[in-house]
Amino acid sequence: MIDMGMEQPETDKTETVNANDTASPLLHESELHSRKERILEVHSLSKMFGGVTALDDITFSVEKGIICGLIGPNGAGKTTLFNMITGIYAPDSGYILFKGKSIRKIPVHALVKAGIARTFQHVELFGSMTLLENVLVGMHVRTRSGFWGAVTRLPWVLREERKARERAEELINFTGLSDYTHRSAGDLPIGRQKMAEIARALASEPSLLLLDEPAAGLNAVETEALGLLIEKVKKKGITMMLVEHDMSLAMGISDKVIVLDRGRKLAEGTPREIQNNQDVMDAYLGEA
Amino acid sequence: MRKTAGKVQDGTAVEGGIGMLNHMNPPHMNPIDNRKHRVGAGAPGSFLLRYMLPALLICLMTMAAWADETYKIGGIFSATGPASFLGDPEQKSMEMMIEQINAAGGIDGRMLQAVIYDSEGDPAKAVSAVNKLLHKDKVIAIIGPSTTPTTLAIINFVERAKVPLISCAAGIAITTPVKPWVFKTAQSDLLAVAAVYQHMQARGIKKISILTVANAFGESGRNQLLDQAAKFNIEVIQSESFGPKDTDMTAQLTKIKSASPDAVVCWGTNPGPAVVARNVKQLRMEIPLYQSHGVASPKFIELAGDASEGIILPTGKILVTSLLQDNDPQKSILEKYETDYMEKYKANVSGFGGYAYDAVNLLAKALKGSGGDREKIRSSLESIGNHMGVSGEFNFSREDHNGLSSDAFVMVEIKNGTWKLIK
Amino acid sequence: MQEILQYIFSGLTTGAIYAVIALGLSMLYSSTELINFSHGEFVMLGAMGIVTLWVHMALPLAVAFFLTVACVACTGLLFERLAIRTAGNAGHIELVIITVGASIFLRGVGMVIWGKDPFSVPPFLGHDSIEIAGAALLPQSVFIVIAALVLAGGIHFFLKRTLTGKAMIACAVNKKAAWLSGIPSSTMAVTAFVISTGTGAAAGVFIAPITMSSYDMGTMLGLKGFCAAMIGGLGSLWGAFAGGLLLGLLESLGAGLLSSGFKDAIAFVLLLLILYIRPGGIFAARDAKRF
Amino acid sequence: MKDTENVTGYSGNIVIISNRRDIAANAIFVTAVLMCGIAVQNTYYLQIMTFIGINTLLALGLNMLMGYAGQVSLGHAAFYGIGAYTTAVLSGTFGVSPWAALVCAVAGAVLVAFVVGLPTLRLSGYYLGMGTLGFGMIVNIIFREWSSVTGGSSGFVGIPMLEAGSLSFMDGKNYFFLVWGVVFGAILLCRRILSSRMGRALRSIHDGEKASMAVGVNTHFLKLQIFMFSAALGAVAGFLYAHFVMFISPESFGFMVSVKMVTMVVIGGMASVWGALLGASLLTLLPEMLHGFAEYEMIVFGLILMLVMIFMPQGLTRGLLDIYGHWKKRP
Repeated sequence: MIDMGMEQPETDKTETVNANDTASPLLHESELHSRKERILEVHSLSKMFGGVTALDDITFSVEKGIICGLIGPNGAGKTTLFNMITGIYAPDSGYILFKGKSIRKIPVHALVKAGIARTFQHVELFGSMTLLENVLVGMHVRTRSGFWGAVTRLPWVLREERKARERAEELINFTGLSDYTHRSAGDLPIGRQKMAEIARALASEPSLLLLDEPAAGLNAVETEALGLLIEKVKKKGITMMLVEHDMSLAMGISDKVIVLDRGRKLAEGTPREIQNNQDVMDAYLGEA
Repeated sequence: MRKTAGKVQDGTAVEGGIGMLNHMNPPHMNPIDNRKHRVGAGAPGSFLLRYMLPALLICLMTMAAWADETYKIGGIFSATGPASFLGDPEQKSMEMMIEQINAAGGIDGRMLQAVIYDSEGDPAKAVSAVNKLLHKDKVIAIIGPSTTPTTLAIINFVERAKVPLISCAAGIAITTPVKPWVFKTAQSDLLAVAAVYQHMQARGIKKISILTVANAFGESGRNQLLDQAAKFNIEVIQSESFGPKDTDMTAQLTKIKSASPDAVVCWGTNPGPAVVARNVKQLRMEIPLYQSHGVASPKFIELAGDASEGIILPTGKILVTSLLQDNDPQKSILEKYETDYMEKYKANVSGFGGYAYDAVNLLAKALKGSGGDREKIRSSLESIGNHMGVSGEFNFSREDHNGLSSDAFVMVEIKNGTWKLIK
Repeated sequence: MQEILQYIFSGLTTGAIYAVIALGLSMLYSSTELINFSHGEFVMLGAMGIVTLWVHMALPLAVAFFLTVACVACTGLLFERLAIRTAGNAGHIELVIITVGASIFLRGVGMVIWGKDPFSVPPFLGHDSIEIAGAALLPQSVFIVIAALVLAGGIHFFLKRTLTGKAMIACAVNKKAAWLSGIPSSTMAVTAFVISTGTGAAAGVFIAPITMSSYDMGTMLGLKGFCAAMIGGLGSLWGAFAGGLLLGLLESLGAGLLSSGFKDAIAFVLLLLILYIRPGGIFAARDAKRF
Repeated sequence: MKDTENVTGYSGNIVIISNRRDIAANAIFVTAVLMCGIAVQNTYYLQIMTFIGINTLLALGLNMLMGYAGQVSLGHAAFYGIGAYTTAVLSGTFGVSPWAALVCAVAGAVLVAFVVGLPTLRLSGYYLGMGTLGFGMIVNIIFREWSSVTGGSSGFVGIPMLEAGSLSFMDGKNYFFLVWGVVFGAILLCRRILSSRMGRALRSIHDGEKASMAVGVNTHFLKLQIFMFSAALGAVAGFLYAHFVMFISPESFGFMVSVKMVTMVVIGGMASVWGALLGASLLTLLPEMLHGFAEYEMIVFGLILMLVMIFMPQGLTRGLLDIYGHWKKRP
């Protein structure tokens, strides 16, 4: 399987190519010195469901501070890949390193604590809770009061709670949802729900944020707002991976793009490279 | 003439039955309670009020039906539930006796009034019933409950309230040690087991296996069987049990069969023992099968059918009244009870109803001249002697609040679908 | 050795009954995702029906059998129409509580109609047991096991070979898709109820001769059937069947070889272990996530 | 809707007590209990209310597990029984002070909940129901068969009355206050948990377990914790029951009691602390109010249960609020 990986020499190439300053004006010194530092490395990852190969020998890495787009036709294995990076599925073979450490056998919640957060393709907010509470739950791994804390309400618990709320409100402001703070999350319009999910994910103070089709179901105005938000998040130094079907969004904000097709990695490179890649065009046109 | 009034039936529902839902509790609505609900609902209780008020009124009306001149006597029976075979005839017997006593002019010119609740064989329900009797109905004495656990559950409450209780349950723990206010009319399992063992001894049976139902009745029987075995030179080589709702006991009986005892004793109440009888026949076990007085009713023969042939069991004399010799001192009482009961309810009498029959009679005796004073009732109950009842001859004393001796039981065998007295 | 055989015989007899009860539950679950906690009461109605029609009214056995099953199935139909359907979009646990209420209701009705006393039903096929290698076997037991197999086979055939059956499975797999392809899911639900309660009634008829029937016999049987269905894996027909037999065998062998007082506990411990090892039951068909 | 904020609760930025509505509810509750305690002289009514209190405790615990963590338990009566039997054996047989026995009872129930919950809570849906049901059955069989310690089917006699210094709880009124004091404490406790970090995580499991896991909640551990908490409440209820009746037997803690507990929670309204109180009251009072129906009681009871669920599937709390809302809207 490692041999198979060698068939795709672009991997190494793109890393260097990527160093070219892309259209994004946001890459500055802070990114420059950490550019080489890989926050996520995926090696020869494979996964089968029943007899179907969902992912086949995927290898790539994501550098700290960038936005990495993940595109591909339906059924390409993008969400499966997300599920494996977040620890929901274990790989059949291959491995994933997060900040240089293997994530194998680490439970989902511990990975969140380590710094991987995600949003869902179909919104999975806690519908009966308010937006504020949703964000507070997102902060779960960064707070620590438990049963006894709840029961005794010692000063430190109250302090923690107060801080958490302040921080949650900040995040809600940051995502531009302050009008909805005390509304129950299930009542939010769909566009806002997508943003709310990002706010909740940010609450866990991730260093890697996985966004699964954040623009799905959004209108053009909302999509634009979303793009701005993602850039704002990037400014905070958070690395992001983005599954997206909206090509203008994906290409517009990604620093690097990985193309998956039927479980295999088709290409990897800057958005411009990808747009000119023959394999990718074939895959998309072929699909269409 | 005043008629008996106020027969109130409490919750229905059953054992395993999802009667559960009534399980641990009680009561009528009361106004203050109602208010608490409104808080609970978080909304003004217009709905509650609308529906609860009628209930409240009904409740008040029942309370108003209280008259000063009557003696109020409480009854708690397992009229429904797994022990309804006990509670049902007991309740009927009590109602019948109270009616008779009132028809004969009451006691010291005062009528009796029965207030009867159903315990469903559930200790928690019995507790709520006894509190209702003690504090709401303010009875001067209580008859029942039907089973040992329900009786044990309420003993503390009657002792505290100082109200005489005449239990219809068999458990020894009820009157041993003696509690001042607690009496019972049912023959103890102790006596039934002794009767069985005497019979076995006469037949030369040495090794037995026992098969008991997994409830209070079976457990008490098992303890007695194990405790008394040595005294009669009998060895219990196996002790098995079955669930009250089990459908098949062949597994236990196969195990017993392979140990080849001289006899099997099954201790339970319908329908389990009838299944055991059938399974014994099915497995072709050629050894005597003894059953307990828990199945001493014609229903057992009906259920077990052919398989009941040759089964031996202890029973109060009521089952074999017609077979008794004319000079038997109990015979006339038994006949009267039998005919009265048959006439009123068109059903066969059982020994169980007799417990309540005796209890009412004993209480009536003690009530005479007491003027309703509970302590007087208690002490005169304690001094009753040579009282001939359905279950035997009662001789209460300070040390004995059951007052029966082993001649309360006779052994019978089932022959040709009917009872045969074993001399 | 002959004891073991005897334990197996009695285990299989009881197990076959549990299997038929589990079958009804599992069948209903697979098309409506509902566990009917009043299923045991339908078993009771079946047993009581045969008592009335065959023992008391002396109808021919076959007539009594079909009449009983038909009447109980009608009750099931009414139950679905009046209670489950009316509840509409209630959640699963609410529906379960409705079935709990129904079980109390039906038990109450049973008590009013048939009284508190138990009844006995003579065996369908002779009283005398056959002896096989020293172990006694009642013809009734053979009858029960065969009848259970036939019933399971029949339902299997119905689901897999007939159009209605296939439609039912389609409904179970995806209600919306089935609706889009023109399958009336409400008709399917009511069919499932009718078959399920009818099966329950049949179980009641089979069991009546080997034990005593009373208005409160159903709860325990329903519970055992529920366990059996879970062991086999909810929604799996043969799983439920195997689960029933397994439960019967465990109880019988547990009572015979270990302790009769703890026989239920032994059975339950083993069942729990099975659940821990295979969380979806032995024949896990589809996951039973919803409650 | 201006009301939304209040209805969904927990919204203000003050942590201590969530909002005014809660304080008001608590105040009304306390006043009502006090007034009942002072005004009601009849031991019978006091006793009924005491039973309601005990059942409320049971429902509260199970409601935390079912309503908020979304985990159904069909064997919860086991913890009720463990609490009752532990205190009975320790104080009745070994003469330990009941208060020390209470600590042991709660610790015992929590320990059992931990051991049982560890594997069982990995199951879900009906399988979880089945797993807990099996556990409940096994515990009940142990109560019945371990007769040298528990007194077997005949029950356990000789549980002492509670005393605190010179204060005896023999008096029905004292016991009433004790039980309702505990209930109030439990309500406050549940409220505190629900408005805390733990409670939010708990409610998030109910809304979506997958998402809850994905935002970093250790769902299994949290379910286990709340299982242990509800076991502890069950044990306290068992303790109060045992010392009140002073007699216990296995059938008071059987499968049907577990089902009754579930029914109380669902009828009252899941995920609502006041729902637990309402459900417990209804299921305690209803059989009592129905005794006039004699042998038809079971039928009526079953019918009421079905009708409530059919027409108020959200439970009485929600259902009554809705009715009130409709009624208020009418001119």
